[in-house]
Amino acid sequence: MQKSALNVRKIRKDFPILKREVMGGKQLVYLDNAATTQKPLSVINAINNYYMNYNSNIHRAVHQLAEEATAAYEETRKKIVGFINAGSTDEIIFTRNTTEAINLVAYSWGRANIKRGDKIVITEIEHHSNIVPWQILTQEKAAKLEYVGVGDDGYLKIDEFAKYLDSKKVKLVSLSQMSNVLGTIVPVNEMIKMAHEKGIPVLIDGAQSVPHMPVDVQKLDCEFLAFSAHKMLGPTGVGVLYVKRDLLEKMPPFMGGGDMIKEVHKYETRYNDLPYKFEGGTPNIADVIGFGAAIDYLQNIGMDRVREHEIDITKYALDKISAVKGVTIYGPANATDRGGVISFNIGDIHPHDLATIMNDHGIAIRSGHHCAQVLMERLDVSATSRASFYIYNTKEEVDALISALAEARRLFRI
Amino acid sequence: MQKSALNVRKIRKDFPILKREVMGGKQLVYLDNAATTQKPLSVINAINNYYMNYNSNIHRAVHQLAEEATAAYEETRKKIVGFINAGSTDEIIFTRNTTEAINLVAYSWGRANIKRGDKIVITEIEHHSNIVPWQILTQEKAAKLEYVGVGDDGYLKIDEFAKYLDSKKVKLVSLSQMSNVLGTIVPVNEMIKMAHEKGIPVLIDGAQSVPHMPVDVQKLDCEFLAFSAHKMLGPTGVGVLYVKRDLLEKMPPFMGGGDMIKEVHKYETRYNDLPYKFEGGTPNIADVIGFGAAIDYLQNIGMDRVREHEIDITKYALDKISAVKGVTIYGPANATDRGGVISFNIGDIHPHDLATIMNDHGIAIRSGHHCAQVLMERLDVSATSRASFYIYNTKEEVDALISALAEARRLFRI
Amino acid sequence: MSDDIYREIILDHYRNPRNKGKIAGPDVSIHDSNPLCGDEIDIHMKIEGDKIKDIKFEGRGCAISQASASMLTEMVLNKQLTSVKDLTKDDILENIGLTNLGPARIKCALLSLKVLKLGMVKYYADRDPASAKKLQEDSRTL
Amino acid sequence: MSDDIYREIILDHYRNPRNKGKIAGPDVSIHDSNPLCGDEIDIHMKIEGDKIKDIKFEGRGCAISQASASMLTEMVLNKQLTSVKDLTKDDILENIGLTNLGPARIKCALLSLKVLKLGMVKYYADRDPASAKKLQEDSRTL
Ligand SMILES: Cc1ncc(COP(=O)(O)O)c(C=O)c1O
Ligand SMILES: Cc1ncc(COP(=O)(O)O)c(C=O)c1O
Repeated sequence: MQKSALNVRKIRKDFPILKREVMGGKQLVYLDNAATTQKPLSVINAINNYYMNYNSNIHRAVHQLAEEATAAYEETRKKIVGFINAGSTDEIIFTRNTTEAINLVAYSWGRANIKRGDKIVITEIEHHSNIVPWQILTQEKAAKLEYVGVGDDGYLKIDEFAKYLDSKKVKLVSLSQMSNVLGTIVPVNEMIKMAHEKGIPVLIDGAQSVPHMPVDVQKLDCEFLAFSAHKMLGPTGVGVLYVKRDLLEKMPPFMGGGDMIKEVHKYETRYNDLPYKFEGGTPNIADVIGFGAAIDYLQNIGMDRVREHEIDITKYALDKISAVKGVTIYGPANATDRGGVISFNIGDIHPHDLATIMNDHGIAIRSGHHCAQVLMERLDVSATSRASFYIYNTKEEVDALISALAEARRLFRI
Repeated sequence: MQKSALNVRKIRKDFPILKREVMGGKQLVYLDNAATTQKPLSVINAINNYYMNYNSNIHRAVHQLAEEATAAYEETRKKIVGFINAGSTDEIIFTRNTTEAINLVAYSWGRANIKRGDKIVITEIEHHSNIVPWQILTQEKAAKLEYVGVGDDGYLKIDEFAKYLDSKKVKLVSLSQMSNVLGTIVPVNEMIKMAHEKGIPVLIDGAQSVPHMPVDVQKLDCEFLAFSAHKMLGPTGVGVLYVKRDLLEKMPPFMGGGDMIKEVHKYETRYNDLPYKFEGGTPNIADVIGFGAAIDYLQNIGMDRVREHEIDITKYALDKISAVKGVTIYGPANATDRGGVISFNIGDIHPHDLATIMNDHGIAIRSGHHCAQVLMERLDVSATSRASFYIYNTKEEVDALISALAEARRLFRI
Repeated sequence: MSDDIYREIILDHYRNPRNKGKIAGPDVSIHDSNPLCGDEIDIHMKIEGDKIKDIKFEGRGCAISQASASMLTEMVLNKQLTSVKDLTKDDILENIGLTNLGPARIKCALLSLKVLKLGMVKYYADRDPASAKKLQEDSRTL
Repeated sequence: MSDDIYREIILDHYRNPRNKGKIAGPDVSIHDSNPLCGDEIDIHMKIEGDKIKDIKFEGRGCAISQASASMLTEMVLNKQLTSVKDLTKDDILENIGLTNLGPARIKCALLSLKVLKLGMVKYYADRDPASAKKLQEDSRTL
């Protein structure tokens, strides 16, 4: 069956903010989706409805509001199981964001399993959230961090990865599935297989991949997957950590407190069943429920079609931007090998200056190091400009970006 | 100037959920406020407005949405400075909840400062969130946890506290300012002075106190204060940790990732200025902004008046409940020594059964161990029923509770 | 609704539990608690030739959890493990006559079944690992 | 708005920065960066009898931060520290002629002043702790 392209016009109607005017009357063109996406009305309404009608703390009370809130909260967990094809709800832990999810692994699994002299392998394209927790852990344990390099073409050096894996000292591989700067889609399938051949567990940073393409944890067979709701139509304040159950069962708790315990005595505590053992304190109930509506929205569209739309618009944008005089584009040339993220520079215009000029035209792009300073050093730039797309972006918006780039060149006299 | 009592009728109009009917037509009587409070429209609208009009990631972009979102997010930090009279915004860290705030101290300050043989002093009335993090820390460090006892009258044994402080080994005192079970208001002012005389820093668990009475960190002079937005009209998913700046400056980071760094290189990182060093990853932007509206709402009423209203309704409820045959009430007899929290039991009716019967009448109370199992062991009960009040509760609602209690006695034939 | 729950028989089992106590030299002893409410149940069993020759429980908690435990012990005493192994949620709820509980209170009603299943997991661990595994899975759904 | 920002003089200082480079044997060297955007500035100074005898900067970043640093070095060269100490945010923004920047871009314009203040903190640390403290406070507000 032939799937039809996204009805972007119709989708845009679901996102109230897209009607917004900025800078005194300019139509908003939102191209900062890799940082955070906008939210459809169904998500905003789910949060609203919770507070208007059944706000309550969960899990521990028998009154009706608590039962309704608990059911809705747990319903999102079930939706996530379906969305990423996890084995069971026991494997889904709610965190604040991707960053907390990775830190949870570093604190809980990491401190129990990483010893002096061990190695953790990451890559040069990682976001700070997939670097700093491992720096802290390896410093504490006198272990070592290794970086797989990235080629000038934007692809990881898989041979370098293979070489690192030869060391018996490697105890963890932690990889972004999609670069938030280069857009590069990393061949994690293959890399996970390579790591597993050596018995090494793999964490996938899915902050950029899970929102933009189908991701199936059982097919991938990764041990850990982390991602953020706010980058996939959901509210701020919710992240997910998936962990394979056999690993999770052996992990010590992270945050101690209410809800993660079964019995507390003065000097000893029995921890709760999975996944609650890892969710200490009152959770972000409203936003987890809101996230459920975001998953429904994406499921309704279908992640294959999300991906197709992004390939289409990215191809168009790559063509147009690369035709601008003085432009350097970073990352793979082929749109099918990358997500909807395009980083670039023009002449000696600094990205912040470019973003300010874009903003004059109502265009929201991001500029800076994108929390990827190791990659910036590798590219030998201090910053890039970045346009990133989602289901509601149109080719007309790309055209608006292109005209504004001409205006920037005029202002900077290049 | 004589302050007028709260206009509860008017306040109730601001809380849409209070019009809700439950259990097939029963008017909701919400008496589970110590677990989480309801939210006024202004809070719900602030969240809504953010997503409808200026949702964006913060701190790192120059486009207009990002500037608006950043300003609104940081505005809440300023409001909190005013609300608890902190020294500066550098001292205010946003977390998910009280639990995460206390864990942050245990992981960051605790691991750097607690050594083998050291002692941490807490009390028998603590919530699991102020027990389990210290159990984990003291177990890891081979340090010791000491519990200040609570008398049968519901007051802490201050002489026991003084005795513990005599040991040079005590490195931290961590105290709830108000018990979520007994309601006891703890004389933290005096206890902080006692600890400071020995040079010992003090953490105050303000989860129950900050929402219900004026709290001034400079007057208290505590080193740490933790509390949760959702217990004070704010959204779920936001907590606050206040730390005195001189301590905070020396604390190592907790969560590594985006936003908490200044410069990341492959093998070393310079951390960000305060307070950002402690806020890794995309924050819960929408809910922090929503929390700002909650603080405005409370400031508008005035915390003195909140407290007065609660003394008034608690006194009324204590009188009425203690007149029910077979009732045991836990905690101080004097309403001015306690918050608006009343825990009790009736005959051999188990609290869960009682809560189920209350629910039949539309009355939401909590039952169980209230995340305070150490206190339950001390009281020699497995659970209690708990009614807890806030600004929108009325004496008529207390009366409804009392009639339902009669019905419970009938059902259980006592 | 509460009128349907707190019937005479439930209150009777709550106030006069059957088979409450310990067993000298049990073949299996097992403890679990409901994290949601703190209800606790211990089950002790004597097993002979795959038959539950004796069963006793200890516990504290609400009328539903304690009455349900009491009724469960009556239900399985002198039964073959093979017949007890497959007891379902619905079997229990029907046995105690509470089929319209909300999700939180259902946990109370099923706690003793969960503990019983975990006890059989322990018993079967070496004897019949496949059954142990299945029972472990079962117990997760309660 | 961008027309007002990216005037000839800003672009000139951006492309032809004054006082850019190192100093042999500086009395103070100091580095800081803007966490929001990664802009970096190093300032090196020779100080004689409370006077800035030489000042050079290194850095990378946007036109605003680099032009502002260039203009700042011109502004303070050969000045007494006492007169430089109290430079405010507004002094800088007026000096570079950018008084209507948004909050994020203001940070760019003020980064070099922040670094200069931190340099003076270092210089005053032993000589005049009270001034050092005040400058430290000042730098926090930039
Ligand atoms: C005294 C006390 N401390 C800590 C907490 C934990 O708060 P949270 O669940 O918001 O982390 C609570 C709330 O239940 C409490 O009452
Ligand atoms: C690849 C990648 N990893 C991790 C993160 C961190 O996500 P969050 O800020 O939601 O924790 C991001 C988002 O910026 C990202 O793009």
